[in-house]
Amino acid sequence: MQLKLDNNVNQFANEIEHLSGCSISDCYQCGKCSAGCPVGEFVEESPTRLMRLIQLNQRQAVLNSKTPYLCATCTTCSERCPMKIDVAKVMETIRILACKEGLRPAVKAVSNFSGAFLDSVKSNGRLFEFGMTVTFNLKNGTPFKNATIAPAMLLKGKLSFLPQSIKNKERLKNIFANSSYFEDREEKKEH
Amino acid sequence: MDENFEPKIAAFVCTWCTYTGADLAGTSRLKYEPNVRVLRLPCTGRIDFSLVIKAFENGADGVLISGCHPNDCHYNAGNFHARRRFAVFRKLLEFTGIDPNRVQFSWVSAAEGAKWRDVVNAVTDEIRKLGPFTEYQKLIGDSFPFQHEASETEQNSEKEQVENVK
Amino acid sequence: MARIGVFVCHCGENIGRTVDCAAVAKRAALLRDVVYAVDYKYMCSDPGQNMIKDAIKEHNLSGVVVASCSPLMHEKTFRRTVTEAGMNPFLCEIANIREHCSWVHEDKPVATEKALDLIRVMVEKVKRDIPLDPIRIPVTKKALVIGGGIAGIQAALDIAEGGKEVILVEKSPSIGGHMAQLSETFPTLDCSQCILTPKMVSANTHKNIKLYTYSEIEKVSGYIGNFNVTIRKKARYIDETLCTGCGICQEKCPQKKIPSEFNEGLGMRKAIYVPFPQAVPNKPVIDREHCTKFINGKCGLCEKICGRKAVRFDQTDSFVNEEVGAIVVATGYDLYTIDKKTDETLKGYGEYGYGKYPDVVSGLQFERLVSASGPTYGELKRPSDGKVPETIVFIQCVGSRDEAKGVSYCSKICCMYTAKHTMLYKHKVHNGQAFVFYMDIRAGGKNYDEFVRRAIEEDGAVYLRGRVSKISEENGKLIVKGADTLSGAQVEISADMVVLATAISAQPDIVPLAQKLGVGYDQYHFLSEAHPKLRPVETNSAGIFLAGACQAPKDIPEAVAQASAAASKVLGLFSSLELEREPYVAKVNESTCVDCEFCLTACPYNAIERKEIKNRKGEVIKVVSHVNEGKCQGCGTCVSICRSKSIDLAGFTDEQVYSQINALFV
Amino acid sequence: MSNDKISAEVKKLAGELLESGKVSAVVGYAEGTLKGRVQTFIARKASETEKFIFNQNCANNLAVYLTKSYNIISAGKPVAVFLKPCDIKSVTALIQEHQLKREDIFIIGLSCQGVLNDSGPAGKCRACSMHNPQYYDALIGGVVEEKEPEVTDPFARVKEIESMTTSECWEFWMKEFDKCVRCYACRQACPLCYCEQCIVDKTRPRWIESSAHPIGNLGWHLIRAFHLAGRCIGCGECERVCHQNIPLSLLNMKMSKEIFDLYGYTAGMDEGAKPPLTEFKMEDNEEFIR
Amino acid sequence: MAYGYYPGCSLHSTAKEYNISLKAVCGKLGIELSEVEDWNCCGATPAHTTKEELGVALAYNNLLNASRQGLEDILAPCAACYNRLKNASYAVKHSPEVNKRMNELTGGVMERDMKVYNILEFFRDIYGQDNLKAAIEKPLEGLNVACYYGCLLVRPSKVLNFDDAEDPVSMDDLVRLIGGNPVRWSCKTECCGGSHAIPETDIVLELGRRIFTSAQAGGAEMIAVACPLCQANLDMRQSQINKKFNTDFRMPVVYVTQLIGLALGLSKEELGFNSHFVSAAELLKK
Repeated sequence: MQLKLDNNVNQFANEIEHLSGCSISDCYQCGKCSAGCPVGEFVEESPTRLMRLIQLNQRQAVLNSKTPYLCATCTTCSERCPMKIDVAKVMETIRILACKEGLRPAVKAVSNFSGAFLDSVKSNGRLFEFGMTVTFNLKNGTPFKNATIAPAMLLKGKLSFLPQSIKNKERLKNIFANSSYFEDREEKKEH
Repeated sequence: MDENFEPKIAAFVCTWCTYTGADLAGTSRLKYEPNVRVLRLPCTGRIDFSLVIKAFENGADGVLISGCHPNDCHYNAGNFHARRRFAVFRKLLEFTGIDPNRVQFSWVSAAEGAKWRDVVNAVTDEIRKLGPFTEYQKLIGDSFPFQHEASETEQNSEKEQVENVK
Repeated sequence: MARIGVFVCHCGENIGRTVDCAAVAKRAALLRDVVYAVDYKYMCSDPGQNMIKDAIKEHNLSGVVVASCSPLMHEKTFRRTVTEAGMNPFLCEIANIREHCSWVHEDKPVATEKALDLIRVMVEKVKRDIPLDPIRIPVTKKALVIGGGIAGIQAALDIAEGGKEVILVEKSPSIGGHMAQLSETFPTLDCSQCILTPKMVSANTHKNIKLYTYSEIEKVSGYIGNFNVTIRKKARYIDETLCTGCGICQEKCPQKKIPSEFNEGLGMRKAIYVPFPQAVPNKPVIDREHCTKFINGKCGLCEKICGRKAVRFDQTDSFVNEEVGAIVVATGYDLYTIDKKTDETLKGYGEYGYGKYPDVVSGLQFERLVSASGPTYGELKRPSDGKVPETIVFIQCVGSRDEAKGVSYCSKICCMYTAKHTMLYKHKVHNGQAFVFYMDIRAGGKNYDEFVRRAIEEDGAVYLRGRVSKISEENGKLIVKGADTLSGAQVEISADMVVLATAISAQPDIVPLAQKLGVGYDQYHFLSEAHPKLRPVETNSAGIFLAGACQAPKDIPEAVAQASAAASKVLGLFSSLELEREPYVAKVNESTCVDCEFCLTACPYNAIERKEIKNRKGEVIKVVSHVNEGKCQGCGTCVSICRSKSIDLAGFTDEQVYSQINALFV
Repeated sequence: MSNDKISAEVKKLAGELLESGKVSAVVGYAEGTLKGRVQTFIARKASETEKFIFNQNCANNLAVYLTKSYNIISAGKPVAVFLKPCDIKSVTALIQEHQLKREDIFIIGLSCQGVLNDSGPAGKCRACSMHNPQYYDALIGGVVEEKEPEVTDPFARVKEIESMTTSECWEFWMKEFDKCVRCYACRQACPLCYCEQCIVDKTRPRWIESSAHPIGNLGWHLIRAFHLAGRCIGCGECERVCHQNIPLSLLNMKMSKEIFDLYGYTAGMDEGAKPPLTEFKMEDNEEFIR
Repeated sequence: MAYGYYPGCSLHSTAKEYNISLKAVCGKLGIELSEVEDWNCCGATPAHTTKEELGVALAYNNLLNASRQGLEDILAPCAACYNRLKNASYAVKHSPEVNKRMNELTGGVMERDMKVYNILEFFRDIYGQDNLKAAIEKPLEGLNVACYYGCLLVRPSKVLNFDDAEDPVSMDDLVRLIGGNPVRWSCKTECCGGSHAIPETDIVLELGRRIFTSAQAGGAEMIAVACPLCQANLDMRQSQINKKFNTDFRMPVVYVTQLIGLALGLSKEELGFNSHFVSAAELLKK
């Protein structure tokens, strides 16, 4: 592997800093985020490595990495980072950025799940789990995933066939239609 | 208000803490607003309230007084005296219709280069918002016979010799 | 008529980059009374200084303004320069166009204007400068050393060897400091106590050293050459003159469950105790908080058993005054608090479980566990069950370089002592395995990197580059979850013991002492040197010097070197009969002073006295204030307090400050 | 007690003091040249004491004559002086500031029901709650009953100004200061303006423009008010003697109010107290400091 | 006074026994709950990982509804909902820009600073431990419980800040109070992978295995939770874990409110104990 670097080396880091409000240059690669990451053994690029790739302007590699999708958003990394970097926020930022740019998600299942979840909330205001699971399975091309669990859940009365719906759907519509990918951040670092 | 107004700010600072802190800001290459002119005095205890009046008489839009944090004074107590003096003086200013925010006070230690930058920027910003101190400057008027020794002499014809070495 | 010369320095590119120095000089030349102005690449260089000297003579200058770096940097240099040309040094002033201008602004025209403003202000000041003579003050040739660790002991011995008297004050019952707690020292692995104990003994027996242990500095007044120090001798509840140090009291004391400070809580001590066998002086103290006699009046066994009748339950703190000419501060360091129960500002590491898991220990605790004089007599046994740890993990940078939970600086000595720990471990547990989690190995120093390599190559320590995220306990093992960033993998080690290389922090009670001394300190409470490079052992308070880790984290050789440097500074100071001091003192105008005595009340130094003016018949015709030049430090508080402006401060006179204000904005 | 009766007592006591040689001079009030006005009179012989009077027109604070520049006090013998309760506070302040020794004066205390100015009872008297002298060597007029002051808040006028906006304050004061002709009567009448050379008369450097220019007027009144901060005892002489009717005591009262609020100090009550602006406490207010 | 109640989607479906037991406990203790009117989904993980503003807005909308209803304190028993609501309240409080955007998106300004409580905080700080203690009728008699907090209750500590993020104790205290024996174990705040329960099953099974292993090593007989995601994940997936790793975990995963209910003398039926996949019935017979 060879990295080609030029004077724009800080460009992507600046972009992520701006979008996330986290200071990328603060990262000194201690590895504490990776050490405590619950999905550490399942990902190719550890969070530490991903931070380094951002520092070295590897935009494509970062946006196509599976790590941000497999991130369990447990925020252990952010909690323990000695430099107070909100690493989980950086992961989230990468995912949103990839989505905003219309890139093919690196882990389809995770983004399909999010999509199914939000579709359900968007139409009813509340999550309709049964419907959401069906949608997800169809989207994902895995129609029988979790099929063993669903009947048991129905039996326990934990799944309903009918969605609950809220009244004020207008406001909800507005929220979904007009929410931006990112908050409007001034050039400030979180300290 | 004039959009391009740049306030003139006089700063009276002590040598040991704030002046040294300002030096540190320089050594650390921190950037800040260029509006402040620093006068170095040994201690905030030396800063007579009438220096503030004098600064306004000379066209300052704001004044900053800065010294050592409590208990850090090189002279043990000069800053405590200054603290009382200016606590009362700003009440007098306010009473006579001078916005007390035109006279700012801060503790900046020798280690606080970044705080000096922040204080200068914040004070400049605040005075900029207050606008030029036209009320005071109107009092001076054109007729006032100040001996501006320094200003009137920029064109001094009686120079014996002007040299520049490249 | 004043004849002022202005000398504008480019400081290489430092000023020249943002200030158009040539233009500034050209315009400065137009200022009234300026008869000569010039710019030059390096004013502080020999040719630059010669330029000033030549101009003084050639143009018959009456005053000089050097526009350059901060006066705190080169004022002395340029004042010496003008002196060499026959000018009074106090007729030279500095306009700070570097730290206050070129380095903090980016816009060249703006910075250039500001530089000119700063020069104009100083020209106005220098025109009103009057020749001053330095004040001469006598020197008391006796030094005070605060802190009896290795740095304090070294400084005291060096000064004493130089033939001058020393007062050595130590707050704990024995001198020796942290070094006495160490097992072996890097990079030679020689026994710490073997090299320290002889020095402790010499400090105690040297004819020029007076030792005050279990004592603290109560009050400091005065100034260089003439400090007056009050020392609080805390009650030991022992008459030291009678006690022979036989130790019978300590043996018999029934209170034995008190965690020993010397053993970092890993061993126990009595309520009457000598902190460690080699303590100097070898005299016990009674720990009032834990002594049964003090708690409920019962017991008193030590008093009964003492053959010399040296126990004094009624002893109280006493005070002694000492006059000294110089002070060396050698108060040392403390360890960053990792136990989450304490200090809020240094929030501990819950994820490492220190205080929860007994086998997670600090570096200093590890020193005690492997020390021959330690609680296990040098056998490495883990605290929880006394088992010999077969797998041991060392974690570096605990608290250091950690802005979230610790301090942002590098503690400097941990890389080396951790390497030492792995070696000591391997030498004691031959079949054991040591792992080290590190971020960088900082081993700059003579034979230092070789030492670390030896730990890896010969003693088989495995170094993993990464921090540890969490330590947990499972089935009697400590599960250490870390990362190895070099392989990009997570690492899990099932260990028997974990040693945390905790950060060095300043002494928790240093701030009040620094304030008593008038010495500055940084945001972490390390004491500030006068100049980071050129005056590393002096402080901004004349006559007060620094030695050892009170200034910054230091290892033993560095602390000793600085101690000797401080001692040589003290001896240098003591080598002259009198001292010269800057003549910035207040002076009273007796003809207008009306004796309201506000200045007397306000003066922080009690330097103002009443003075009676008498006529020829000896009748008092007037009382006025009078400044004692020896005591006056030149703060100018009296000047501001005086309503009739009958008191003024040389070097910063009302006239000077007023003319400066007049010149601020034109 | 009637005015005549009190005046008679005044004359009698002054005569006795001089006659017995107990004092070298008596400073008191005498009839002025205009009706309803009084003037200061200094008697050095018993024969001169017939001129002394005391009535509600005797507003002036005679403590000012005890300051060094008047040179009335000479070593050896005390000088007697007539002082109303509020004037005695000036004496306390002068002793506190080492301008006077208690043994050098003989205080003839006057119990006081308030004095008049041109438009009736003086403002300070309407808020006065001290009608009997704090201490004295002799008392004239007996002890009078203390009564609730007519004006309960002495700072009511100050608060009025405080409630105005910054620019209203500025306008108010600029209009007042504009009237000032720099006659320095305020300074002359003030017992605590005892400097041998006033700051306004200093020329190296010139601290304040001394002509009646607006900039100098503002400077002078700011400096005057601040120099009296924590010292002014509120006799109001500055304002009474100002023929331009500038409400000068408002400035002094504002300072007194702030000093009391910040440091709990009232001037002229304790000769042993440290003046508030010459000392400090660690815990002093510093809300205004960044 | 009634406390605001935000059940969230799970408590109406997969975590219905959490809802049932909480209501039963409150009924017994006389705590009045007033459900936030017309509440919507908090957005959970999918919202904030898709659009930053959506994550805040969905949660904010609920706070807005609650504030209009005159509520001040809101109890959010679901850890995920608690986390999102608290995060939204923090975001608008600390950033004027975010506040402005939220007002635009929802068309409303929050009238007051809403306080959001999780169930542990609620019993510790609002209802009060002493009051709870006084109401106990049948203490749990030394039941060994692993108190499992997971992620969303304690992190990020900067925002939530109700208990120590590395070694929380509030649930342990609560369990001890009702007579249980909270065991010392290491996985109190480890992640169960809840948000990946559906899309990334393999990850979730491994994370679950670690938690059960640790709880077992600590001597726990059951795991107590305050999060529907954790409960569902650990309870439902337990058989899959056993199958995949050839283990034999039989560890009931119950809501802390169910345990409180037992101590208050309520019956298992009233507390919804019948809806667990790994039944606690055997264990509770003792």
